Amino acid sequence: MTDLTQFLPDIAWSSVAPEIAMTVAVVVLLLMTVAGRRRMWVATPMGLAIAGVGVALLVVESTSPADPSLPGLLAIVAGVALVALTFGLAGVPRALHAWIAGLGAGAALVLTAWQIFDVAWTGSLFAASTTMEGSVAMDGLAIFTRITVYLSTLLVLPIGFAYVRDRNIHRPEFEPLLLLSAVGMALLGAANDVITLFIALEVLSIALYVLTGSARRDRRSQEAAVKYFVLGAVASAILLYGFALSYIATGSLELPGIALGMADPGSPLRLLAVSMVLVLVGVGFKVALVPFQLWVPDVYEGAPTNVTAFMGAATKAAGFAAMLRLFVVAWAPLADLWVPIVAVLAGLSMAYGAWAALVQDDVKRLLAYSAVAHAGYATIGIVSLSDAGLSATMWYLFTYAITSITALGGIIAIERRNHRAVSISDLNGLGRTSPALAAVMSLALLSLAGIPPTLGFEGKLGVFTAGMLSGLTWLVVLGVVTSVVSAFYYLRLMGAMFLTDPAPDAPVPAYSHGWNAGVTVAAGLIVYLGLQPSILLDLAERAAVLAR
Amino acid sequence: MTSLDIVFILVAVVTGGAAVMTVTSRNLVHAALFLGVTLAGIGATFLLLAADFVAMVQVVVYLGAITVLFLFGLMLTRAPIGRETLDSRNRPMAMVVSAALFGILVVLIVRAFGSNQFPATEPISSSVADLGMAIFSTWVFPFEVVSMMLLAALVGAVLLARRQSGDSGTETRVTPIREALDDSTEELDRAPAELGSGGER
Amino acid sequence: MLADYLPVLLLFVVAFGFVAASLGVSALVGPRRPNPSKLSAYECGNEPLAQVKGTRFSVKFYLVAMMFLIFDIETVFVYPWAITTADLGWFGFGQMALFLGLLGVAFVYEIGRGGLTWD
Amino acid sequence: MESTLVSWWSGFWPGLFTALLTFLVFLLTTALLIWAERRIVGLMQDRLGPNRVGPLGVLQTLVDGAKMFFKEDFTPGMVERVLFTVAPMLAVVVSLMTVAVIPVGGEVTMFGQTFTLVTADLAVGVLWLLAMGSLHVYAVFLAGWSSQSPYPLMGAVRATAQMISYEIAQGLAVAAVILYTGSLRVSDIVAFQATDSGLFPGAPNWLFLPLFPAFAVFVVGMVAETQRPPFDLAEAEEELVAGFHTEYSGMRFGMFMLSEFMGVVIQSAIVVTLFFGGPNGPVFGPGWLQGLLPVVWFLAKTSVFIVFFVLLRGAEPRMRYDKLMNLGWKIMIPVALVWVVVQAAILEVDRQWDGWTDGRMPALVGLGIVLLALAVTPMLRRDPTERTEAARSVARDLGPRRLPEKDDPAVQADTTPDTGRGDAPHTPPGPEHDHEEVGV
Repeated sequence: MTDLTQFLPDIAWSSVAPEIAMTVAVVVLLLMTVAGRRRMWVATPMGLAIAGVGVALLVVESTSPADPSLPGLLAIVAGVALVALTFGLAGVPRALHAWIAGLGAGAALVLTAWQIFDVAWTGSLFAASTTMEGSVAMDGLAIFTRITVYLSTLLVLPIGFAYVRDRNIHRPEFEPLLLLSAVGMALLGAANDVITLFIALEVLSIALYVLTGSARRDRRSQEAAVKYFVLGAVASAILLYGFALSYIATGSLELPGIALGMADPGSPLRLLAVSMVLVLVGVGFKVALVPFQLWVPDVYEGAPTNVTAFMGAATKAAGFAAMLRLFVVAWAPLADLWVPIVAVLAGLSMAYGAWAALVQDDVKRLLAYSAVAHAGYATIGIVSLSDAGLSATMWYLFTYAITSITALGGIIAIERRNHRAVSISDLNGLGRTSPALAAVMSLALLSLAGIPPTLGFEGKLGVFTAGMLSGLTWLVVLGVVTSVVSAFYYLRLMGAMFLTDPAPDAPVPAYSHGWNAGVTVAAGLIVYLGLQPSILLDLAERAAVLAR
Repeated sequence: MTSLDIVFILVAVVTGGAAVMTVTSRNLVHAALFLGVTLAGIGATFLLLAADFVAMVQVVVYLGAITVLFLFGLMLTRAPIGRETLDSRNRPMAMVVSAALFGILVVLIVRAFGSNQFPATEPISSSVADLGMAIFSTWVFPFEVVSMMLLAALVGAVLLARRQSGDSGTETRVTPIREALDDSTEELDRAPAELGSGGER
Repeated sequence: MLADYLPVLLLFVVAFGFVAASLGVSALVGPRRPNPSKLSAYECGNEPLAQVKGTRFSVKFYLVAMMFLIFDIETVFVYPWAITTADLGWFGFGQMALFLGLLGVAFVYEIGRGGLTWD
Repeated sequence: MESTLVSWWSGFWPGLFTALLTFLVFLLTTALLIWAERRIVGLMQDRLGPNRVGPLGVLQTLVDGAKMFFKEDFTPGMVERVLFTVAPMLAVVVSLMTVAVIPVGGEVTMFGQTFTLVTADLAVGVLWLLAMGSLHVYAVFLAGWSSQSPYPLMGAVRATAQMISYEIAQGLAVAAVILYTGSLRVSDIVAFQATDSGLFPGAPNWLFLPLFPAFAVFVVGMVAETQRPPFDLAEAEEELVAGFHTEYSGMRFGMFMLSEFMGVVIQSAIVVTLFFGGPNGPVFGPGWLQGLLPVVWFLAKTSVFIVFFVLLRGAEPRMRYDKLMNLGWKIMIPVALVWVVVQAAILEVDRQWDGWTDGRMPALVGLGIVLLALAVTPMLRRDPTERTEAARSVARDLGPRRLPEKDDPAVQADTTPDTGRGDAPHTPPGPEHDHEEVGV
C-alpha cells in the first residue's frame, strides 16, 4: 500500500483556462465532424458536460451568490450555446463549425479577461508567478499575448469564413487547426521552460504548416507549405540545439534557471553565446527578422489569405512573446552580447522590409515585406531592455495584429471576387467602385504606415519612445526613416485606390456578414484605440512584468 | 582509453559515417536507411551513457516509427524511389556552413569542459521510475501539451492525405485561384466513401 | 548496467556467426547456374512488366505509419507512467487519462474520417 | 574506468554460456516446431506429413536444412545486392536477439558456477522485446524493397503496415503487464507471477487471468506479428506469390523461413513469460532436477502456444487485408487502450480500498471477464448453415479439386517444393498449396 498522502504537484488549471476552453472547442469540432449528420448526439452530451462543469465550478469556486465564479457561468453559457447553435445551424455545418470555433475563441478571450482581473491583477499591477511546476508563467506578457492571439483568432474566423468557402478549400479540419495553432501561440507566450516553449512552438507550427497548404489545388499554396515546413523545421531544430547547449552550460531547462546559471561566473560564456545565437536564429525565423525572412514573401503569398492574416498577426505576437521571454529573462545576463546583434537585425529588418516592399506588385507580397519591417520595429522594444520597451513591444504587436488583419481582410474581399492574386492594379479605382472597402483599406494602410491618429501610430510611438529612452537613437532614426519610406508604398496603394480610374471590367468585391462584422470591428478598433489608446495601453504598461 | 571509450569511438564513427551517407546518398531509400543507422547509433550512444530506457525508446520510436514513416512516405511518391539526384546548387554553401558550425561547436564544447571532466561516478540513476516521476511532476504540463501536438499532427495529416473528390492536381503552372474553384464541393458530412479512391498501384 | 549488455553482444555475435556461416557455406557448396529467367523479376512466368520505380502505394499506408508513430509515442509515455502509477495515485491517473483522452479524440477522428478505411 | 573492463570480462564466460544456450534452445525448438507443424497440419488435412527421416520423421527439418545448403542461391539481376543479402541476415539475427531477455529456466549450477538461464536480464527487458520487434520490420521491408520487383515490394509494404499496426496493440497489452507488476524487468515480471494470487490456495498469479483483455489482444497481435495464418496476408500466395521474399532462393530464402518459424517460437515464449509465469512451476527432487524442471515447464507451456499457432493455421481461412487492418486498428488498439485505463483505475481503487479484496480485485475482475466471455461467445457464433453456404460457393468457384494422394506416403514425405526455380518450372500457386508451407 502506498502512502496515500497524495502526490500533488503544483497545478493551477486556472492559469491556462483560455487554452482549456480552446481545446474543448477543438475536441467538440473534431467529434462533430466525425458525427456528421448525427452531430446532435455529440453536441448534446458535450454541451451538457460543459454546462455541468460550469455548475460544478459555480458550486465549488463561488465565494457567495453575489460573486459567482466567472468560468463557471461562462461554461454554462457555452454549453447551452453549443446545443443551441447545433440546433439553429443544423443545415449549415460549415457555419456551425465556424460559430463553435468562434465560441471557443470568445470564451478564451473572456477567460483571459477573467485572468487579468481575478487571478493576475493585484492592486495596480500584474503579479508574476509560475505554476504547473514552473512550466507556465502567469504574468503580463502571457496574458497580453493571449489577448492579441485570441482577438486575432476571433477576427480572422468570420473574415475568412466566406473566403475559404468560395475558394472551396474549406475542410472540417480548418477550424480545429486554427484553434490548435492559437493554443500553441498562447502557450508560447506563457511558457516558462524551454520544453514547454518548444512543444508549444511545435503545436502552432504544425498546425500552421498544414493550414498554409490547405488549398490543395493551388500550387502556390503547396509550395508555400513545403517552404514553410522545411525552413520551419530547420529553424526548430536550430532552436532546440540552442536549448541543448544552454542546458549543457547551465544545467537548467527553466528560463529563470538558465539566467541563474548564466550569471554564475564559472559558466562557459562562449558556449552560452553560441546557444544564444542558435536560439536567435530559431526565434528570428518565427518572427521573420532579416536574415531569416526568406520564407515570408512566398508563404504570405501562397497561403490562403485568411491564414496569412492569422499567421501575420498572431504568430508574430506569439513569436515575439517567446523571444522576449527568452532574451529578457533567460539570456538577460548576456545582454551586452545580444543587444547589439539583435539591434542590428532589427535595423536590417526595417530597412530590408521597407526597401523590398517598394518594388512589389502583388499586394500580399508587399504586405509580407512590410511584415518583415514591422518585425524590426517590434524588436526595438526588446533591445530597449526596459519595462517601457517590453510593454511597447507587446502593444506594438497588438496594434500590428489588428491592422494587418484589417488590411488582409480588405484583400480577402477583393480576392473573393477576383479569384486570383491581388496586384496593385486590381486596386485601381476602388475608391470609386467600393468606397467603403477603400476607406477601410486606407485606414489599415495608414495605420501600417504609422500615420496619426491611427492605432499604428500609437504602436510606433511606443517603441520609438522606448528606444530613445534606452539610448538607441540610431535605431530609432532608422525606424523613422524607414517608416517614411514605407509610407510611400502604402500611399502608392491608396493612390491606386483613389487616384486612378477603375478598369472597365473590374469586379465588385464580395462581402459577407462575417466579413462585414469582422472588418468593422477591426477597423473600429484601429480608430477607437488610435484615439483612445489608454485602455489597452495602460494594461500593456502594467503588464510589463515577467515571471523570473 | 578505456574499453568504454573504444566502444564509444566505434559507435561514433558508425553514427557519423551513416549521417554523412544520409546526406550524400543519391538514392532516397538508401538515405532513409542510413538515417535509420544514424538513429540506431544515437540509440547506442544513449546506451553507453547508461540511459537504457531512452536508448530503447530511441529504437522503438525513431527506428521503428519515424524511419518507417519516411519509407512509407517514399513509397507514396512517384519519382524518387530509384536513383534520382536531389542536388541543389547550394551544396558547397551548405557544406561550408555545416562544417563551420561543427567546428565552432566542437571547439567551444571542448573548451567549455575540456579540462574539468564530469565525475565518473556510477551514472545517475536513470531508472524508468525516476523518469516517470519526473514526467508526472516537473514536466507534467509539457506532457499534456504533447498530446495536443500529436492531435494537431494527426488532424493535419488527415487534411493533407485525404483525397479530394475529382482528379488530383496535375497542373504544373502556377494556378490562379479560379481553377481551385472547379472542384466539386466537398460536403462536410459526406460519408467517407470516396476517401481512398487510390488502389495500391 | 552496461555489463548487462555484454551477453546481448555475445548473443549477437553467436547469431551473426550462425547466419554468416550458413550463408557462406551455402555460397561455397551450392551450385551456380544463372540463366536469363533467373535473373529477371518474378512475375509468375509473364514477361516482367511493372516497374518498381514509379510504383505508388495508397496514401493509406502513410496514414497508418503516421498513426503508428503517434501511438508509438503514446505507448512510450505510458510505460514510465505504468511503472510509477503506484506512487502517482489518482493524480497520475488523471493526467494520463487526459493525455489518452486527447489522443483518443485524434484516434476517433481519424477513424471517423475514414483515414483507415481500406478499399 | 578500467574496472569496467574487468567487470565486463568477468561476465564473459557466463554470458557466452547463456547466449549459446538460448540460441540452441530456440533453434532446436524451431526445428521441432517445423516438424510438428507439418505433422499436425498433415493430420488435420487427412494425410501423414513427413514420416521417413528419423523416428516419426522428426529429423526431416534437419535434412531439409542440410538440403538448403546445396540449393542454388541466385541473385536476380535487378536487385540491390547488398541489401538483398542484408535483409535475410537481419531477419534471423533480430529474431535471435529478441530472445535475449526471455528466461528459459531458473538458476542452475554447472561447472562450479551458478547461472540464471537468461542471456541478459535487462532493466528495460520488456522494451527490448518491442525494440527488436520494430527492427524486424526492417528485415521485411528491406527484403521487399531490395528485390526491386513488384510482388515483393507490395508484400513488404503490406507486411510492414500489418506489423506496425499490431505492434501498437501488443505494446499496449504489455503496458498492462507492467502496470500490474510495476517493473519492466522480465525477471521481476516472472517473479511476480510466482506469488500466490490469493484466489484460492496455491493458485499462481499468472497474469493472463487478471489481464485477460490484454492477454487476448496480445495473442491476436502475436499471430499478426508473425504473419502466420490467418493473418498471412503479406504472402498471400494467390495475390502476391510469396510476399516480400518472392525473389529469394536457397539459403537466403531459408533464413526467412527460419526467422518466420522462429517468430512463432519467440512469440509463444514471450506470451508464456508475460502471461503464464515463464519457467514458474512446481520444483522438486534432486538438484539436477530442480535445475531442469523450470526449463521443462517453460518448454511445455511454450509448446502449448506453438501448437495453438499450428492449429490456427490448419483451421482458419486467411483474412482479408482490410478486415485485418480493421481488426487491428478498430478493435485491438481501442480494447488495449481502454483496458490500460480501466486496469489502472482498478489497481488504484484496489490500493486505496482496505476491504476484503486486499489485492485480489484485478484477479477477480479478470475472472469476471473470462466468465463473461465464456458466456457470451456461444451467442456470437455464426450460423453454421451460413458457413456451409459460403463454403459451398467457394467449392463451386474452385472447381474440381485434386485430392491429396493420401495412399502414397512417399509423396507426402517430401513435400518441399524445389525453391531453386529455373531448374524446374515453378508450379503456379494454387489452392492446394494454401496450407503447404515450405520446410527449412
